[in-house]
Amino acid sequence: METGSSPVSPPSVSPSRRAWQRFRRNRLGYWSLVLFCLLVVFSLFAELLSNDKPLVVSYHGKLYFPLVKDYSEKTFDGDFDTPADYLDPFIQGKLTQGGNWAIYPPNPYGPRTINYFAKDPNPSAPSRGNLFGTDDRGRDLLAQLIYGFRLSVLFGLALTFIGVVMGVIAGAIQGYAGGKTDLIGQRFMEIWGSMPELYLLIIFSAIFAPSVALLLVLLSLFGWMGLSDYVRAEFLRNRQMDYVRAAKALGVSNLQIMWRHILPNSLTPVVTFLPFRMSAAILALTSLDFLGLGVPPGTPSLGELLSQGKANIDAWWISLSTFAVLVITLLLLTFMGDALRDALDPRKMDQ
Amino acid sequence: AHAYAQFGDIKYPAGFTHFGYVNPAAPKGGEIRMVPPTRPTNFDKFNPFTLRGTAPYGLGILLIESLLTGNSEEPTTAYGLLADDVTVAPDRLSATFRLNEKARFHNGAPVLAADVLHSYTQLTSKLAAPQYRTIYAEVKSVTVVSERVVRFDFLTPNPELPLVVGGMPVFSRDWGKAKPFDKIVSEVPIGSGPYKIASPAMGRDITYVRDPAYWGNELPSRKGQFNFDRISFKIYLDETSRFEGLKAGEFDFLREFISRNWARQYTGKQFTSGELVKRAFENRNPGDFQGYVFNLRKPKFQDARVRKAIGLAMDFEWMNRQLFYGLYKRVNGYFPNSEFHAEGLPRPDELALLDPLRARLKPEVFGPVPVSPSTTPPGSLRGNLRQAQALLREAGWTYRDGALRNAKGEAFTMEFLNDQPSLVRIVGPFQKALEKLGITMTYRIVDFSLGKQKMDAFDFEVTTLRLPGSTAPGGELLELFGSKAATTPGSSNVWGIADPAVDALLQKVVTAKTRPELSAAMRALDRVLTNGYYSVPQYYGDAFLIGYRPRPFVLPAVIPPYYQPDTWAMSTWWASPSNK
Amino acid sequence: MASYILKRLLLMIPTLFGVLLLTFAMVQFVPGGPVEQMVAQLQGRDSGGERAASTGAGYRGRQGVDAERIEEIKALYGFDKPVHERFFQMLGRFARFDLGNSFYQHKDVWQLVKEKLPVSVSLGLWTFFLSYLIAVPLGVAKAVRAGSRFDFVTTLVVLVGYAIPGFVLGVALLVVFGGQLQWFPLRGLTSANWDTLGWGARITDYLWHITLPITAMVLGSFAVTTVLTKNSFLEEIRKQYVLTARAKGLSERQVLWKHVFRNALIPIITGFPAAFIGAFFTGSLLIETLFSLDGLGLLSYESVIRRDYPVVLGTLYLFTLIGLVTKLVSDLCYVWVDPRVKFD
Amino acid sequence: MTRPLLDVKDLRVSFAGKEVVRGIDFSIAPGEKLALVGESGSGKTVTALSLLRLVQDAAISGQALFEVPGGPGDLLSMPERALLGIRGRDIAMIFQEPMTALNPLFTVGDQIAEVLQLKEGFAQAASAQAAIELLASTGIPEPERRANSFPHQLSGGQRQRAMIAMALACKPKLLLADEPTTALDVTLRGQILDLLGDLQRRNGMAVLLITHDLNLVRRFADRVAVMENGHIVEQGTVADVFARPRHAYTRKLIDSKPVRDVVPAGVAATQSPPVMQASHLRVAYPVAVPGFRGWFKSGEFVAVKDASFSIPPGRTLGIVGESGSGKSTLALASLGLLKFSGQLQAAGQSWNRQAAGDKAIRKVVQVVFQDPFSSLSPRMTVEAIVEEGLLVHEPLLSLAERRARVEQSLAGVGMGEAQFPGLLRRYPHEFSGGQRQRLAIARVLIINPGLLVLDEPTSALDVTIQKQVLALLQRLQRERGLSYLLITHDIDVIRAMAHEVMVMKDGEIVESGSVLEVLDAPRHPYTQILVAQG
Ligand SMILES: Nc1ncnc2c1ncn2[C@@H]1O[C@H](COP(=O)(O)OP(=O)(O)OP(=O)(O)O)[C@@H](O)[C@H]1O
Ligand SMILES: Nc1ncnc2c1ncn2[C@@H]1O[C@H](COP(=O)(O)OP(=O)(O)OP(=O)(O)O)[C@@H](O)[C@H]1O
Ligand SMILES: [Mg+2]
Ligand SMILES: [Mg+2]
Repeated sequence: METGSSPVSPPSVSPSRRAWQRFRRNRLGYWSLVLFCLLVVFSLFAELLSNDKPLVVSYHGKLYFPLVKDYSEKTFDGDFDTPADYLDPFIQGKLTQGGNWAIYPPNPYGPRTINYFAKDPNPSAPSRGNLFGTDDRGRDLLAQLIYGFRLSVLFGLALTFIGVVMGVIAGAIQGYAGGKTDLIGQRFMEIWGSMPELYLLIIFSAIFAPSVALLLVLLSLFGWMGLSDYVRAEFLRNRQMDYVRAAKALGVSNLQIMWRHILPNSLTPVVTFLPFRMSAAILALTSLDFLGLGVPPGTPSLGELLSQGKANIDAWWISLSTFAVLVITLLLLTFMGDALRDALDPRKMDQ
Repeated sequence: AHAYAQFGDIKYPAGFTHFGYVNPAAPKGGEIRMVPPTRPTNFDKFNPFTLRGTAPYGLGILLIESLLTGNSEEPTTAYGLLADDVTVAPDRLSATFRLNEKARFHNGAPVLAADVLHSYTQLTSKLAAPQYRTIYAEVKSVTVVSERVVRFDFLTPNPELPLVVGGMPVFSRDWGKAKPFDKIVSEVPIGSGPYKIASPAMGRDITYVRDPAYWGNELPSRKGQFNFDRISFKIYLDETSRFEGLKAGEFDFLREFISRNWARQYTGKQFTSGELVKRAFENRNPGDFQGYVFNLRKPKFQDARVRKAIGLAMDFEWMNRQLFYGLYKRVNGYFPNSEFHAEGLPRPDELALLDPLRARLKPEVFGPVPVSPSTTPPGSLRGNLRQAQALLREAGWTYRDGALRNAKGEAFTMEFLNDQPSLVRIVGPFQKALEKLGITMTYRIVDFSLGKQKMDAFDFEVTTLRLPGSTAPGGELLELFGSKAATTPGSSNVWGIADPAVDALLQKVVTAKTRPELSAAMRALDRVLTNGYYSVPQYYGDAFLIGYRPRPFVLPAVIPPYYQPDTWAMSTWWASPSNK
Repeated sequence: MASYILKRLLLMIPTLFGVLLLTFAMVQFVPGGPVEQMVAQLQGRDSGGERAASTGAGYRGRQGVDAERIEEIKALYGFDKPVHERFFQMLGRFARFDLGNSFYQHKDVWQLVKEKLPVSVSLGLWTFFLSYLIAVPLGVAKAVRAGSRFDFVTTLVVLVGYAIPGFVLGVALLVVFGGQLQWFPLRGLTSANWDTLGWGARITDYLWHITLPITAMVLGSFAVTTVLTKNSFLEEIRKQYVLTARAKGLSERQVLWKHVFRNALIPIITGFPAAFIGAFFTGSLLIETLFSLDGLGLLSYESVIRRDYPVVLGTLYLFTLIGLVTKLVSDLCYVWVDPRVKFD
Repeated sequence: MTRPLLDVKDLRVSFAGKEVVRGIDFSIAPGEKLALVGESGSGKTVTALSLLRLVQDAAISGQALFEVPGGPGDLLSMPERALLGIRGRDIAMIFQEPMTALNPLFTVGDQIAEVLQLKEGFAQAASAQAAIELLASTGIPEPERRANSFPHQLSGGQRQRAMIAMALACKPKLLLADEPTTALDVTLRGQILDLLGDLQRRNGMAVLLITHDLNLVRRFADRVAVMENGHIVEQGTVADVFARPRHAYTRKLIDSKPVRDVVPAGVAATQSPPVMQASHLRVAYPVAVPGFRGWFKSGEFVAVKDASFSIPPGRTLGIVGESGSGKSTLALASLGLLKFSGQLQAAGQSWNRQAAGDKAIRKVVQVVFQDPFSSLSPRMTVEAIVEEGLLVHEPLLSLAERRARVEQSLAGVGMGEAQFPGLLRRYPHEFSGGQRQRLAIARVLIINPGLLVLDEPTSALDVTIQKQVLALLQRLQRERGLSYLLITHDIDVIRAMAHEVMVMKDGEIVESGSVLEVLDAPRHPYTQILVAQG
């Protein structure tokens, strides 16, 4: 079984490669990642899938691409200079007259499109026209889900990323330094954490018009604290380990010790909380809506659909489909988290 | 006299036995369980007259009485209750009330002039809620003439004042003994009304029990009313659970405010089996005005053509069909569903008021009053928008570079300010139609307090306003439309209407001596306001949507014209003895 | 140790001061104070809504509120005094543990908190116990069987529970079990006739009332603890000392619950006192509203929204104080659980 | 002949398809003492662990018949439940690395008492008392206090003895002792062997002794099996094997003895300033005072009292001493990793806050810890661990240069890609005890320090590797003038390496001087015993 002459220098990417291999070995996690990425990519191209503007229009022999460029209604012999509404029966009539044609995306509704010409009052149940039904203001639910998923997930990713980075940094510094730093840092967090968030939001909403970016900033101000407590605890414990001493004796700088030695061994809470932070961020996006502090009204988001679901409990299609999207997102994230944990654990044998 | 009417029109003559819309022979007994129509919270005091704290619902109706009482047929007439005689001085500067000898407080003491004076002094003291001082601002003094006679002197000869003081709550001097008024908290008011409180513990739900020894059982203005032995109010903090409570049989009577719920939720087993009844009760209550209101202080809204064009973009018919299940009516004018609503060409009595102002008025005012645009075929939103586009062009706004712009190149945007997220679904289609005109409308939801602050400073562009309809409009209109209020921060004249013609008509309204006079002035006012296009009128509901449990109850045969459904139910319904 | 505790206790004073100062200062910038609230209430102005329906008004009263009245209201709330004076007055009161009186209710803050406790304690403690009692063993079982079908299915279940927002679940429960089937009551903590019941009946009545709200709350609370437990166990389970414990002949269960448990759950164990104390003061605005429970969630939300500053600041002071003490306790627990940890 | 207590047939263990134990057979009779010796990494530990089915992530095959009431049962295939009964009671194990093998959150007393409660049904108090007695029998001073200590508060040797006490608690029929005495000095080693011998005689306990200390094998074992690369290459009675070793590896093993090949203690050294100088060094650990008083003050345990020494460049100072006498403490303090009082200068600077973070001093003074496993970051690969020093001290190296240095350094301690395919990408837990120790040495040698503090650097190495490592150290000293502070229990190593020697006992330096002075004419009674037994 001698492996005598193996290459002297194995490729240098190997540790991360090995981690990636361990990640891939967790089938569930791997496929979750693939699926999640697919979903995100799809939602990034949501305009092609679900939009009230046709992809291509041929009108009187000329080709138009409404998705890329706004054409005035007058282009199609309408009345107004403003961009045409391609779902308006009036315009649709023009577009189907004679040799004219238009190719619509698979789901011909955009995020804000009100199905103005629907037959049933809103919210209306799934039907041929609206596969998932409409919400209580007459927007197509499928379009809402697609765009809501996009906004919520991107927002969630951003918020989670900021929260994790800040939480880890704060927790790591306090836990590693201990002593005075910890004592003062903790007191600071106590003061910071007891700040009435709601008032802060109200003050901000008085000064600025609400926007997703503003909300991101505001929620980031507080979102890191829970995690940082856990990270701090891990660091407090791990900084006493012999390998930290060994690294210190080697002359490794404190930053490097925290980054290379302690952090990889303190990631359990981070990995655990990742998916939950994501979904919490998704919900937070609209938990403030009822105060007028959430996203600008009309922005499609999963949280908003949930609150619609509550208000329209008989319109089961709203809560059910939103809920399904949430569960799937959460499941994918959790399985990815599992795989990530496996990947980070070298003791997990690579079979 | 046995009654007083602001405009002298008294329906029931002296010696009448009962009001026409009650059943004088209604049997007493049974129970009705309701939910308070006000904001549902705990109550933490029994004194409804102070600023701080929350008193339980129903005290004012069931426990405490006033000198006179109105009825559900005549909005500006009041009949004797605690007083059996009311005399207004010919100069209208005072009103004298003689108290009924039988009137007794719950502690058995007779109701005396001193109690009336006491009530007045307490209510207008600094310890009571400040609104009472506003209400009684025109009362100069109250004098005890004799043991049972009390006189109110007024500062102005306002014919409304006897009604105002006649409606003043009267409570016993013994209530709370000598405590400062705002320290009377947990003592149940000693009133003279038909009900007492079942158990005087603070909390959430409250139950009133009928006082069998009530002094006024045979009083004409009370006959056949307040028939239930027990009336209770239950508090649900959430609307869903409240509705489920109705279905689960926890209470008997629920008024629905939201059309969608009415259409979608009031269905199912209980409603088909007749265990519950869903009924829209008609009434003649004046409709509420509700509309988008422009801030005229902003230059872009100063052109009436622009305002009219924006109004053309609202598709009420669509909203009513798609969102309201056809339950609402379009608001036309400012006083819908009432005698104050102007229609067609001005009538002579209106013309008489308008003519002197002709110089200051647009000629259209003398034509037919504009009706809100409609999209019912042959009308269409597209057609309306075409008109709007033309109007805007006339006013100098054209579509360029992706927006509607004026000569200076400024884009037309408007921000809709509101504190209710629920309006999003209503604003949506409006927004969309405006977009077609090139106008960007943004929706800014703010916290209630922030919204209030902005409104007080008139720092907004467009908002929604609701003016509850009134059967007896008066001074409050000055605050709404008067030019003085337009510049007073915090006033109700949020739109900033400052028009001398309006001011002149308002003056006619507040000084009207007879009801026809009032009505003419109001219609003329409506005409002028409507022609000003100060707002985009929305919608109102003209029926009370009620879900109730029919089994134990009998409804009186006649439904009065003006009423509030819950008060009407608890005062005139009765429990059928055979069917308990 | 004592000196550390003493240090921490002394540090609570500046911390509390900081907390109060920050909030108090912020309150000064919040638009719309209680005066505006009250004035709005007096004006009865309404910004409209979908609730279109006629509501005929009384004779009068919709007229403006004049400046004099506003001054009176200001004086009533003490807003006629300068800011710093109000702040130091407040600190003085807090030093004596006088938490102040509500602006809107005829109660002092102590009384308000006391009144809301039964609801909060009911919701909090039951949720706390149920979620820990189920989540921790489940997490351990999942760790032992990591990657198995059991692991997968339980993850699914737990996450579904987590993903249903409590209020949506609450509404569903309310409609199905409260309205339709009428198995459970719709509101409150106890029946109206609770006082007249015997002890056994009281307990049944209480449990009957809290079943729905607690179900709505607890279902979402498993996920985090379960996954945290599982992951921490997986982290520890491969360490050397676990081998030693096995070599000693301990059964798998003993190995897990005695040796691994303590190591793995240091975050959970140390967080326990704080979570436990926290359970007494749990507020859940949406659940409380839905089931018409009168708890701290509603109180704090309402006080913030209605700008009931004495309640806001009073409860803040009280809860911060409690929070600081439990934080200290949990830090001490940490040292106690893990002797290697030093804070200095 | 009686039936063997344990009969192992064709035992094979493989990790991820790589076989590390390749079909071995041996048997142990009741009361017999079998020594398993062999090269570091030859599979001894894995063999022992697999008997109790405690190897993680490994595939085990073969048979291990163990005599239980009712006939022999196969340890490798019996149900888990049955095995539970055997573990701890019938077969006990002493783990090679006592630091990581003890649960850090329980006091050692509790951990010992636990077995007693579990297997013997002792009550709480009784088991606690018994635990203290067991600790005492292993020669731990102040056993009551130690029983209440957590593992991290004990010295290496004390932990090892705690492990032993735990294993012996239930008087097992078979003891698997994996390097049970590596951290113990000669006197204690004798005491432990006596203890084992005593149990063997009285209870008929059989012992599988894994060690690389041939002296120990000679003195203690009946039979010996020699392992190399996963095979048992030779088996027989001790006398036989030692007298007539047949296999080449066995011969090499027996012949290996550390050779002294160092610069003689000449005059040149004293001229240049010492690389480390300590005077009146005192190190104390805070310990909890029991009871209520503990709230207000914490007690002190003085581990090093008034130590003074100096190390000139290119010289080796050896420290020998009783287990728990403060050697490791002294080492940590001299690296500025513990608080101390007194004077201590390293590379011309005294340790203080600033110096602790000073890379320049760190480059000069380096350390190899006594417990290599816990001193290696579990989530770093060998490459990351070994190259870390370079990243810190020579950040300008290119990737390839760094890789070359890493490989060179590992080769120096006898670890190369040839024996360990994918060596650089492995993690610490994938090595044997001796291999880890070599990793720890390679990691510090790579930065070319001036002074190396070595805390039992060869305790887990078999003689052949030990020889290689010592030769490397000697060569470095000759060529680069390295100084060593060498802590060891092995007098042979001291003889081979040290110029000066210090003897420690109970935190005090009881004797010091040149190697020849101290070892050939010991004055202190403790030193005399040490030298006599060594
Ligand atoms: N978890 C593991 N994964 C992969 N290889 C391993 C693992 N554990 C041990 N090995 C390899 O198995 C071989 C045998 O290891 P073992 O621990 O039995 O050696 P040993 O004889 O006890 O050596 P030492 O005397 O150094 O302790 C070694 O080469 C080691 O690298
Ligand atoms: N963290 C600590 N807290 C309290 N006492 C400690 C601590 N660490 C070590 N000790 C004690 O200090 C003494 C010296 O320990 P040290 O580790 O220096 O011994 P040593 O000489 O290296 O022994 P060995 O040869 O067994 O490794 C021992 O008695 C030990 O119990
Ligand atoms: Mg080994
Ligand atoms: Mg040591």
